Amino acid sequence: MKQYAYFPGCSLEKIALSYHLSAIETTRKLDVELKELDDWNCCGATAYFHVDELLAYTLCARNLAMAERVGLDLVAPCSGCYKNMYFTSAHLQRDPDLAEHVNFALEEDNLHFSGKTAVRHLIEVFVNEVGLDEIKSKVSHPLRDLRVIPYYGCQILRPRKDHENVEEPQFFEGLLSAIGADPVDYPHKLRCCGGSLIITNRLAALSMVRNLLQSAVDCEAAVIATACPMCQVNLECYQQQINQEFGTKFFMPVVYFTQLVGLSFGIPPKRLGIGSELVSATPVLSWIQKSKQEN
Amino acid sequence: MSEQFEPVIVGFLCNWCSYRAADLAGTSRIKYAPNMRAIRVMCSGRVDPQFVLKALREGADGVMIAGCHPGECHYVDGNIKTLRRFSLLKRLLDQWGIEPERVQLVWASASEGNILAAAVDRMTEQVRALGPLRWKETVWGDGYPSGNGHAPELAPAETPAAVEEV
Amino acid sequence: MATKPDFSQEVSNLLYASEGNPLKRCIQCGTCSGTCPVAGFMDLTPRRLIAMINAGLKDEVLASNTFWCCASCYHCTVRCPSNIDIAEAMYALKRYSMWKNQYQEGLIGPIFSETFVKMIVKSGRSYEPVLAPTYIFSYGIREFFQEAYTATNLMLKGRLPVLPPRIKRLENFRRMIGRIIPLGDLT
Amino acid sequence: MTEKVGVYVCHCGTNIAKTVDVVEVARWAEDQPNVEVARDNKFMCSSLGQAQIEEDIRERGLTRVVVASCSPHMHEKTFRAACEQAGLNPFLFEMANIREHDSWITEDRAAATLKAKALIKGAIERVVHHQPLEPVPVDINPSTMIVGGGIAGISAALELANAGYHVYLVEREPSIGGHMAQLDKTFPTLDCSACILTPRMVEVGQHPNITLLTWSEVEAVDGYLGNFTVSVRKKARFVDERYCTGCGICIEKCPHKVVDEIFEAGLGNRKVIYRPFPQAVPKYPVIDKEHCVYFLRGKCKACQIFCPTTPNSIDFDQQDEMLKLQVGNIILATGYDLFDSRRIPQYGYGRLANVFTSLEFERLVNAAGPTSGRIVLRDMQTQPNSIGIVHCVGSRDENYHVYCSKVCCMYSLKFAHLVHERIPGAEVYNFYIDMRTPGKGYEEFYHRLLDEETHFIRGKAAEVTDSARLPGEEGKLIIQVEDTLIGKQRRIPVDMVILSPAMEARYDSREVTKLFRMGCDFDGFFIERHPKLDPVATMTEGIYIAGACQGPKDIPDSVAQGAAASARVAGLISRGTVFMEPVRAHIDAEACSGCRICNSMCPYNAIIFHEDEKVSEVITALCQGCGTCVAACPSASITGAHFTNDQILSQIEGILWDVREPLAVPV
Repeated sequence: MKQYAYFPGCSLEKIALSYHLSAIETTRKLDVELKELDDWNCCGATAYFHVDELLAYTLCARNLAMAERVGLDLVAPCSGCYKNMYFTSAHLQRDPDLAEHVNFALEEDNLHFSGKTAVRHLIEVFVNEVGLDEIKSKVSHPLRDLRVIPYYGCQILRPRKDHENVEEPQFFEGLLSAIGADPVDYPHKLRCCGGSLIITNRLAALSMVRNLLQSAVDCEAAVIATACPMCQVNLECYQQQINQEFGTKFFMPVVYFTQLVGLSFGIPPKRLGIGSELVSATPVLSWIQKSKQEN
Repeated sequence: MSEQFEPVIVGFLCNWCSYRAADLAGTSRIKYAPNMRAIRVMCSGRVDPQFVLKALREGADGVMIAGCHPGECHYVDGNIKTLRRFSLLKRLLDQWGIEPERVQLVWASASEGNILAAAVDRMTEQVRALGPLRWKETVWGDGYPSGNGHAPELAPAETPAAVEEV
Repeated sequence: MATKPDFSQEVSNLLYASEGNPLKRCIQCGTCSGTCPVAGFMDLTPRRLIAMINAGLKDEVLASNTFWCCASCYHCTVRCPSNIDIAEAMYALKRYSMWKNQYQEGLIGPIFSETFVKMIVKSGRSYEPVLAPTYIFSYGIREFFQEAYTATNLMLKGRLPVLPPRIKRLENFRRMIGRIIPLGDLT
Repeated sequence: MTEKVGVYVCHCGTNIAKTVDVVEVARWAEDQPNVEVARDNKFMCSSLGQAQIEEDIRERGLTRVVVASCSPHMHEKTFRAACEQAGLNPFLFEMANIREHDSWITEDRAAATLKAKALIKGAIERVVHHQPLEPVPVDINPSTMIVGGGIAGISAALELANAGYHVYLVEREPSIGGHMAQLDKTFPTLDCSACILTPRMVEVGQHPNITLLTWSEVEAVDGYLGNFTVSVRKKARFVDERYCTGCGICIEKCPHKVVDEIFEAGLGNRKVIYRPFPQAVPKYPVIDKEHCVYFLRGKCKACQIFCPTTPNSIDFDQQDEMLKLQVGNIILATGYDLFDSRRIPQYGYGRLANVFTSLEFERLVNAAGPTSGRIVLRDMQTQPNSIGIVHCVGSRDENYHVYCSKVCCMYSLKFAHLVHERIPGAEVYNFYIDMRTPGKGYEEFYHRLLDEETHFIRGKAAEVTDSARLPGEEGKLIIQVEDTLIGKQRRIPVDMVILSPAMEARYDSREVTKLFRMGCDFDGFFIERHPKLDPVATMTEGIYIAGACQGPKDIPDSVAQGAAASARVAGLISRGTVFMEPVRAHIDAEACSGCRICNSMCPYNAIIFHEDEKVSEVITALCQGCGTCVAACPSASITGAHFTNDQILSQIEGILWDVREPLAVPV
């Protein structure tokens, strides 16, 4: 059984609880154990970098150091957390002075960063660590003909530089096909949802989400799959506000990829946290029922 | 300047890249430490380890070997051979307690006057920090009977006489 | 360097770990601004902002909302043909303007960031309800109700925390932070 | 040994004298052992300075000369000549570089003066060990090989052939012509590419002094300036050139078509037995073995059946032929590849049907192309009414190529013009970072396009998408860009997008440099001997470069370089023999232990081993004088002429004259 140091991140505790639940459920099915990192702290989100870069690195480093202590690779389901951890680790390894400074601070919590643990995004664990074949083999209820948008968002891939993969990735599509769904060729799959702006620059964020939803509707997608709580909250919870702002009539369910994987594994919707969304994902469910009858 | 220790560095520059780089540094009036004294060789591959030892023993505080970038050698891959020899030489010098900063390998293409100049400045500062290399004390000091010590074996062309005279 | 660093230098100095090229390397091609999903809401496009930084127009730059609009999606960074880490530069500007306490009137960003940081220093975790006051009052009445409505729905779905979470080794955590920045002005 | 050394210290006006106390240095030099006379002089390189040297050689019987002035790369030749004038072997001369390496790099007069002394002392100590040497004469084989039959290679070949020298022109493709043959019009004069190229191709095909080897590739190169031996593989054409009249009936009758990825850039088809294009030179067709039904399934033979010649020209059993060519010089004109636009996914090439590359567009507008000159969308019928031309695709971009490809701006302008010409009223947008039009008549051409009301948007296109957001975008390709002159993000809907990709080095340029023992830069372009003063020679004697293989270039530049390279070669041929620096290695058979370490060291395989006597020997003609073997020889039995151990060792002693006393404190 593969083990990982699991860093849920603040939003998965409540607002994105369903992501947490579905992540645990599905990984268990795949023989992967997500051991929650003891006493983890907030990664600093984007706000921290606004105030003090060094401090932001220190916050991430604390989590990394704790993962090192338990000797496991660190997995973050939230793209924001992932990006912060991944690049903190990268920077600290490249820049010994920075590492020294940060470690000086970590001493206060009897921790030390040496860069031993790798940082992975949850979806990486599914696609690269477990592998699509393994996932296929577990699928009992393929989400046949379900038109799903693989919404990558920004920080899963960026700011990495290997262009072919950063501008035209395919792994999310691959995952969706593996569970029998029909990935939509969505032109904005890499466009930012404006998550970090929703509070500080509401109108900008809303109109960004609106563009995304509009083109999702144009692509006749049934549902958007995300791999980041920020994206999910932004795309889903604010739909009704967007409708009021722009007089649109969006009703586009947005779920976590783990929830879809879970459904394809035949895990009961409730245990995947389905039902807690503001835009009901029932269409997805009904599809499942349909494919159930077919089997 | 009489106060401050001015290290003397012997530079072996290859005719095609690094010597021209040094020329370029001059023509573009880049100011850098005058401590490096250049000897022109056709290829950094010509630099026989004994040249380096000789220079150090004759009172140089450091030696810089400079050649074309790997893959750009005028003689196909002479600089790769230099690289191999260099790493062996380093090991030897290390055994003799000579600090690694004192013998450096630098790649500078004919268009990289600035890079060469910077390298000389950097090396000068490093060696200045180390202070003078006292060959006698460092290498012969710890009781090697001069004449049949390490160096003659390792630098074949050196006759014991040449060693005596140090 | 004896002479006082120019503005562009100052900004670059606030980029501790970015591997990108210095802003001086900008060729003004506009790829960043053409790519930026928020460009429409910025008073200056990122490219223009960089030009102004390089021109040393400090006050004009700090008066701009551009860098507070940045959603840090890094699309510009990835595409920049001069390999400038533009998104990080935007962070640097945010830091600079908060440090100098000089930014456009009525922006929520700075206050929000400040509160957010304070909150984390306090508890080690983030907690939405604490944040609300920082911005909710700057909203118009309509937005206010929309927000409230969303919040209520989330509450009903059990998606909003009731009690603020906090980490266990909070004391160490605080002291750790204390080694990086003076806590005085934060707690 | 005692030698009479003359030391001459140059002021170089104030260039040296400003920071080096020249007079003091000369006075000091006078007192050095072996020094017969030391003088300072305002300009040593002046005729007066040289005369001084000659006089002293004659009057004072100097046996060695040291000049302390600029870099040997500057004036070594000059002073060697002076010595020779006075009857002193030119290799008994040595130079001390006290300008580039000393007076120009510091303002510290004391330090500069000290360094000057050291460098001069080094030169003195070295020069007394110099040996008189004679330059190595090399005979030049009068025939030349030119690799690459594009416009650069063609020009080079014709220049030499018309000068009366024999040329082997080797081309990888079935026909010469290169990229130029694919183009429609040429900027800025807009004369048709084929019209100006074809006559030259024909001339090459018919020229008595040119042996044309198409469908052939160089596989090995041995030898050196004057005497190269080149092995060329002449790939089987399956058409016997002795009998084929090029009537083309076989092509007509061949029942099978395939997409022509090379010449038609994938937009058109060709038969399986084919000629890349009607005016191909030579006229003989080639059978594409991969797709030929006969080779695949053993039947068909239509070409053979219908071939009217006797004996029949189609020969399915033809084998590759290996040729060995003896040539004196080689000119490389291997051209360029077009950057693969798929590497920039956000421009949608390969994903969005109506995104085209420049080469595809050239074929589209070409009257002889698949659409006989009609500009149409990928469906091959709809005519676009708005076209966006994206500059700098893969150029000026650190993620791909840092350099500017030089020609894209101009051909993009040409495209814009052609669209205006073929589709009146069409909207054409050019998305550029900087409009670069240096060249005769180029800027004028730009003005012409401005008059034609082309839209110029200053900004690098950020992305091309087909997802409509605003009214008027449905069914279009939208180019998202910042119009940097306005400072606003804009979305420009167009029917067709043309990408102007970078010119990049051939995918195999690195292998080629290994094959010909020369260098290529980081981008894979061949390195010239001097970027300004010797742009067509390479660091390897006898190998020259011309055209886009040296860097992005347009047609006039390529032609000029082709001719220039030929002129260099012709010069050598007409001289018959050249003299090369006698800097060569020599093995003392007595001392050689036969360990063979040097054999593997030599990058030119110039060292052979005599099994019988168990000793190695250097083939002087092959040796390039790098000295790697000298440094490697454990029995010190190899001498590198003019860079001998004792020369260098004594130079080391000299250069350290001031610190040699172990306890001496630095001045």
